[in-house]
Amino acid sequence: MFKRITASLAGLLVLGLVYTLPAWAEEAAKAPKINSLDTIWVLITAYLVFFMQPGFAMVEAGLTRAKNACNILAKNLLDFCVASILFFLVGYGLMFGEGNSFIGLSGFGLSGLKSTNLPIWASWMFQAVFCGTAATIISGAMAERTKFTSYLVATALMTGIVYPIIGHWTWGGGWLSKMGFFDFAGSTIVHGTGGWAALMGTIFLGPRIGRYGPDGKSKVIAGHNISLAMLGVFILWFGWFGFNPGSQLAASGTDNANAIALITINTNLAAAAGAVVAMFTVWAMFGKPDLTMCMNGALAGLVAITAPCAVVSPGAAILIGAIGGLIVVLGVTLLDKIHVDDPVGAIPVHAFNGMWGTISVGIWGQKALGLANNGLLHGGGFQQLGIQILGTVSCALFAIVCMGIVFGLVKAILGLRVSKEEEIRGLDIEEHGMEAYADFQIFTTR
Amino acid sequence: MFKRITASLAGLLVLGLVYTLPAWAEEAAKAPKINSLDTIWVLITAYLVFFMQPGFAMVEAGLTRAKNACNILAKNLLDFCVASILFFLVGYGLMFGEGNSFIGLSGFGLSGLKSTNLPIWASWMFQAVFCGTAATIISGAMAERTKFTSYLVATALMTGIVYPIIGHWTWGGGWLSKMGFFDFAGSTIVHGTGGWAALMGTIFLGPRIGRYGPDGKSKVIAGHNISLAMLGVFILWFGWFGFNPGSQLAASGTDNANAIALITINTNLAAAAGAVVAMFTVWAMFGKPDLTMCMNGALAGLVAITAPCAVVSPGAAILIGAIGGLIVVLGVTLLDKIHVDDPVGAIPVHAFNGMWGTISVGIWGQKALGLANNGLLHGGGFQQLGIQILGTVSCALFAIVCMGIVFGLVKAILGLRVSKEEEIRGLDIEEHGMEAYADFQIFTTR
Amino acid sequence: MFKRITASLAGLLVLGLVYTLPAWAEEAAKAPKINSLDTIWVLITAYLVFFMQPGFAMVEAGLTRAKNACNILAKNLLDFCVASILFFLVGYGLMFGEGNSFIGLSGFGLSGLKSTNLPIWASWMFQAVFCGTAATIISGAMAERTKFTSYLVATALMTGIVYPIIGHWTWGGGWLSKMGFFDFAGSTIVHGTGGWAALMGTIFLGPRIGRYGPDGKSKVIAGHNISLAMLGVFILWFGWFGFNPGSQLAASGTDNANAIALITINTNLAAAAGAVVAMFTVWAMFGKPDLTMCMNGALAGLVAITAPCAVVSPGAAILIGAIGGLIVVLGVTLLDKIHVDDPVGAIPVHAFNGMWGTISVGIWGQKALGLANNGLLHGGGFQQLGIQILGTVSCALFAIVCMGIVFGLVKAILGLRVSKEEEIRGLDIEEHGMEAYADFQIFTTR
Amino acid sequence: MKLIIAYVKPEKLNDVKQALYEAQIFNMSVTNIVGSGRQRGFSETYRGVEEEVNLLKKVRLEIGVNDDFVEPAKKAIIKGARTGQIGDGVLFVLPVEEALRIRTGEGGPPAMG
Amino acid sequence: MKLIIAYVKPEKLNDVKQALYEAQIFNMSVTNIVGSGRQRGFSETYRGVEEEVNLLKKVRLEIGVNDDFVEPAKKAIIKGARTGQIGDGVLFVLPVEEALRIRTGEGGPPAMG
Amino acid sequence: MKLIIAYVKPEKLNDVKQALYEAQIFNMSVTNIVGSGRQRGFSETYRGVEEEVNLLKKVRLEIGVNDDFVEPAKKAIIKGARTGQIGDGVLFVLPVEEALRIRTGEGGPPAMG
Ligand SMILES: Nc1ncnc2c1ncn2[C@@H]1O[C@H](COP(=O)(O)OP(=O)(O)O)[C@@H](O)[C@H]1O
Ligand SMILES: Nc1ncnc2c1ncn2[C@@H]1O[C@H](COP(=O)(O)OP(=O)(O)O)[C@@H](O)[C@H]1O
Ligand SMILES: Nc1ncnc2c1ncn2[C@@H]1O[C@H](COP(=O)(O)OP(=O)(O)O)[C@@H](O)[C@H]1O
Repeated sequence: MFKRITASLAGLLVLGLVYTLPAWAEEAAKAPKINSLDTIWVLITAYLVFFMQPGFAMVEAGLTRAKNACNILAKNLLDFCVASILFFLVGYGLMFGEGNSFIGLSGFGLSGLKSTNLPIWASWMFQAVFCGTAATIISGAMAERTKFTSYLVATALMTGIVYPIIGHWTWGGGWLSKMGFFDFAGSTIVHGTGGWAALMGTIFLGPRIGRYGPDGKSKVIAGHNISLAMLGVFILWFGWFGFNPGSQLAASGTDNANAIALITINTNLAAAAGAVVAMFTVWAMFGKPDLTMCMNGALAGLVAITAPCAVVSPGAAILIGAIGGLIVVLGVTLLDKIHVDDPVGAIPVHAFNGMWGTISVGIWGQKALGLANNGLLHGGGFQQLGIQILGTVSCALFAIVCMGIVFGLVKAILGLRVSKEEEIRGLDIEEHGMEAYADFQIFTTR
Repeated sequence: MFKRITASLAGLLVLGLVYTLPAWAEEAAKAPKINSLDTIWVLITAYLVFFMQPGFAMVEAGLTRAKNACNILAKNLLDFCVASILFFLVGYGLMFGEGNSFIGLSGFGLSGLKSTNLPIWASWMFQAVFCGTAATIISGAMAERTKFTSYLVATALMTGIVYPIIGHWTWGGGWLSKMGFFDFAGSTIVHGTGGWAALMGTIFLGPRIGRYGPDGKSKVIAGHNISLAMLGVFILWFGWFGFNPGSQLAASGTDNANAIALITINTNLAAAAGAVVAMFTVWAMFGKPDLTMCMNGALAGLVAITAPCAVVSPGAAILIGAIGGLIVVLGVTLLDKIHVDDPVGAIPVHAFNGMWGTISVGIWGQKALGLANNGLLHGGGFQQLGIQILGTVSCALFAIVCMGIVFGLVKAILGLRVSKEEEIRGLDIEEHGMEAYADFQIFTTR
Repeated sequence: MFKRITASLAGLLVLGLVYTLPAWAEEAAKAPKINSLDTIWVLITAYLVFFMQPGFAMVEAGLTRAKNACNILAKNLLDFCVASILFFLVGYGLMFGEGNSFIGLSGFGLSGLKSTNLPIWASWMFQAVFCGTAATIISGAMAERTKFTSYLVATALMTGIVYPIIGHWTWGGGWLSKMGFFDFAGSTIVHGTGGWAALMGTIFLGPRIGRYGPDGKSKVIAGHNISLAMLGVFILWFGWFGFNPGSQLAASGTDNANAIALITINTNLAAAAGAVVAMFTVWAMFGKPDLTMCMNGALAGLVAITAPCAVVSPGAAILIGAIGGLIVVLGVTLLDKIHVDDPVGAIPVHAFNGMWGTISVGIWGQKALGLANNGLLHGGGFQQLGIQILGTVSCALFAIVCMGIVFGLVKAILGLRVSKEEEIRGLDIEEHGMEAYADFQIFTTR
Repeated sequence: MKLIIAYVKPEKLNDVKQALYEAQIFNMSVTNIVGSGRQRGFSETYRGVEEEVNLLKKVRLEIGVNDDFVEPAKKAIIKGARTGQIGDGVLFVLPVEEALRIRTGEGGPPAMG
Repeated sequence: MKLIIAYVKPEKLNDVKQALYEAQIFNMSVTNIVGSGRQRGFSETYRGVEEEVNLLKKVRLEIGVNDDFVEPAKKAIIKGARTGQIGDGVLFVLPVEEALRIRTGEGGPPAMG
Repeated sequence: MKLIIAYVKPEKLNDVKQALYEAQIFNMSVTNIVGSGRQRGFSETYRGVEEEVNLLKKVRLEIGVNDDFVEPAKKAIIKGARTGQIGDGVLFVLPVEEALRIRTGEGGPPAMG
């Protein structure tokens, strides 16, 4: 297995070298209207988005069992590493290179790409961490039962091909952007893609052993470290201040300054509203304020506001986030009913709320803030709303179909799921030959 | 319970919408002298201050028992969420709106507020995370025995009303600012308010079961996760680089650049000195370098330097932090003697050192650095010192009285403390129906 | 013990005051060409570098045993605090003060130092966190058996004297800089110094009890919290975006913008490549993808790219990182063979890869990117390569000799290692009188 | 009055509990243990060092029963715990001289109602 | 020589220890266990799924005593552990054929001094 | 058939295991416990409050052996566990009325092969 991969990797590195020397050459030469202020803004926010990786890692590890902690952590580390390298060699070109309105076909290894108000390297970095985010979403929903190698192969295909294509449609000047589809920071493009991919993966995998009794009744499989999960959620929230405001891709001038400030406040209020509403919803439905649902609520609010954050008022942001908090709780319960076993709630958070957020642009979006048409509640009628629905649905379908094929192939060739024995003993020992908490006495009765 | 709250919440959301559409309208229109560099500086530092939330959460969870971890984490998440929304709807207006020298009375939902060198949204965000900090301080001191709903109600009142009023006196152009009271980043306004509120809460609650033996001898109730607590302290220190330097509210131009650099070095040196002195103090007093005291020492240094950081020399910063480290160790011991049970040391860190830091302005403050008068050691005599004492004492008294009323009412109406059985079994199971460490074998003999 | 230290500390504080008042005076007066954009860039990146402290703390704590967690955390906190204060009073002067080409001899307490494009305070802060990093590297390699006081004394000497001297040679305008030695962000100066010091410390200490059987066969002493360690690695990676791009010490203008963007992408790609290659290497050598080795691989890539990040292409960065990932795995295995017990892999990561990264400048470095001469593969022949080897070797030797003396003296005077009983029971109880995980049932059979 | 001690695979605990309930045995105490027996362990490699782990995680049940419940209890445990694979564990029956319910102070058989 | 095994509520451990000390019994071993008895458990809801937890955290004491210490030991345990509420637990007395102090090798009663 | 219960210092577990293996005894169960005995504890100070910790971490071994293995087992445990310092622990031998291997259902001596 790893032999083959190692081989291809070697090739890849050489390519890396070949590709980028010219690329650099061009760059250093001319880069006219580069704006330093914009550059540091985009770089710093890119760092914040990178920091979302440990956020996801802690949430996913914390909400699953101790016997699988190393495995989920390894997936979160390696998928980002693989994504970084592939997105450099291939992905960025497919997403932003010259091409048709479906896909980009140049700029592999960044060769031949021009700088804008940002050095090409800065643009790449910002996009790369977004790609990494999309990849990482999947691991949570597929946690505790997925083969390590199969997971890596699937994420490689997703980050190298599927995500860049979807991205090209809107951010790469593809057909959706031509239609006026608006997804500011990627409710659909990043979170939707990741979320729908997660759904397919979970379906192909089936639920964890013991998650549903013979009678079909769901059983609790509690997370092993809620403190870590809480930390992860806060880290994600923090990182989102890079994710959304950074997507303005500029900071200089009054308009940009106003924009990033508005985006910041909207992001924060939506997250807060999401958590609060999720808390009251779960409290009303199940009698107690389940902390993990509050966490999901905050994330739901963040995902929902990702698309509209630049074109809605703070009041609308509160509403969008609040509805997101409601959606996530209902979503978790729904998936549970239909026996889709998503240990961390990745699908309700990223897929459902990604869609909701994208649609909400068509409801509260404002022309005065730069949207093509006013949203429904601002008298713009159904036009923008229609475009938003069309856009988010087509992206979702594309992700579902492509990732269905990917997971289908991987399942057929490598197998997706570990053996019953491995799953019972835990993936850490079987797949990595180690334990996450060697000094602690752990219950392995679940 | 939650029914009523849900109802009011619904209302609140609608309001949110009403308020802010006009607010935005105005904004987008004119925003003359907005400075982009200042804006990204304030936004980025605001993000760092937000990140102090997980810092507090990890410190408070780590220094309390495993059986109450979910509860303290939930409090840290939700109080920030509630604070964000209330501070948007009400608090900011009370603090910075037009009004008298005691309270602001306009600008609710930010409507009608003008931008300065910063977009109004950016100013709000920076102030909002400060408000969240003040709120979160309380939870630590009241940990392991406070009812979840009662806690939320109390923080709502504090962040919605009490904190904004105190803030208005100095930062909102109120009577203290007119007197020349100087509290650069909020030793008194933020940390003092939080700390004194924590004191009142703790007194109204009484100590945890088993904290003091029948003979009155104190017993150890050790924190369950010192690694998390340590992480939290580092996160707080990191966040403080937003808290203090960000409070300059500008970065452009030589003077601002010099100021934020001086503030940064002072903040770092005070924290370092605080930790070192606390270590030697506890070492001398109790024979071993207790790590949790070193942590408190670093935080003490940070709180102490928060008021004077812009107007003292680095050497003075070292002294101020060092004395802070001494104060915190003595403070912890003192509170223990009088049976005020503060599991994490929030009161010595935030209340005592908030006061000390504010007073130290009158000792080492320098006119040349922008203070109204020189401090005592710089030949300015007792004038500034007197103002500082007056200011910090009045704020403390106001906080004590108001929060005394708040906690008194909450206690009378909802009850502040969980039942003996709940406290013994742990708040996680009783209040949230879950455990933080499901896979780990936990001692519940304490 | 602490009595003496307290005394000296008191003195130090007073000095602090004396020193810096004049220092400040000068400053506030004139600071002509200070650039605000550069200043906030350097300050923000300095904050990120500071944040590497918890990164190291979590990695080191996570990869060692629960019974020593408080101790390693305390070392990570206090060494930074001590380093901050000493680097302010003494270190910065030795490193950047006027002097000869071997050592600086003025500017103690920053008195008399001039501002550049940055306020002197900002320059100090950025250098101080680098110094702290060098200090913290040691604690990991010496973990689980080193006396707390002895460790503090050793780091004090290192950060106060040894590191500043090595730093002066290159960054302080000393003899290596005159020779054209290039170490952009400190593969040799920071990581090498820390790594070689760690090697000496580990040799003077000897391996942990039970690490090698009577037959000389190595035994597993697994880390107690892989989740924390993983978090730490992500934090370090995040902090490295301050470490490398920040070392440009400027951001304004097209060239600086291009540079920091290129540095960012190189840093990210090298880390990713390091992790991937380390994974495949350990997988091939030992049959399973050991997560702790992947972590070391990412760090290895980061350390390796630290010297060349500004003068190589992204393709080269991938190769440099990849080779780093290979080196670290082989390094860990080698040290294990020769019974140098480095619990966290600090020596392979920082010493070996620090050297590798510095040398790689002479291989892939490009004149067009600002290097004195082209590297080997760019037709520059062996000149730069030779200088790089000379530079990194001399720094290594100096560090080895000095720290050899330091550890020798400390061992002779204070003793370096705790007693057999303390080591078996754990340093937390013996040295700090506390446990890190009071509520958890811990195995102490190892 | 007897005390039955059984060591079973952790993942079989629920089945054993179920089987015991069906046999009208509701009182038991469960402990986390590690044990070695016929079943050989597995090998971990950590940072390049290989090690044979031969103490495996098991669960220990302790059930105090009146003499007439001994047989049903044994049957139930075997029913719940047996997989037929190595590592299923063993059970011991020990004599108990006296049993006492702390709350009531009542002793002897009824104690185990 | 007897071995007394007692299961008590975790929060009562200190009282039991105290009572035993007063009865001049200083040697004991304590284990964390989970147990089910008359006391019904509590229900957790996690992410919308409800579950009845019927194995409650208890503490298990093991005390090896000479025959003349059995009664005082029992009394002490009851004194320390009884709350009168369901869940107080039970105790068993088992016969011990031989006892040995590892350090000295001395056996029989004195072993438990 | 006997059940040997031994409490030893955690760090001696490996030596005891080794000694038992040499005595051809491969089956055992190990539990984490805390215990008090002759050995006095240590004092922790946490945030200025001092406390005497008198329950020390120990390891509990449970070994079911046929009568002819009792002596070798005792010897092995003492060999592995004795340091001569206070805290070495004690061992008890209890009678076992019946033993059963769950996988095979076979009982009596062979069960413990
Ligand atoms: N003689 C014994 N004394 C104490 N515990 C034992 C004994 N034999 C087995 N055990 C416990 O039972 C567990 C399973 O035993 P094992 O021999 O692996 O099962 P099997 O008999 O099905 O092969 C062991 O891990 C150990 O905990
Ligand atoms: N027959 C038994 N065998 C083993 N353990 C028992 C038995 N009966 C009770 N226990 C232990 O005692 C604990 C308390 O028992 P319970 O019946 O709830 O107390 P009470 O008798 O006061 O109602 C149980 O959780 C279990 O750990
Ligand atoms: N009578 C007893 N009953 C139960 N456990 C005991 C008894 N005596 C000793 N132990 C266990 O043995 C451990 C060591 O006992 P201790 O008296 O300290 O050793 P030593 O006899 O060598 O002084 C204790 O911590 C306790 O766990």
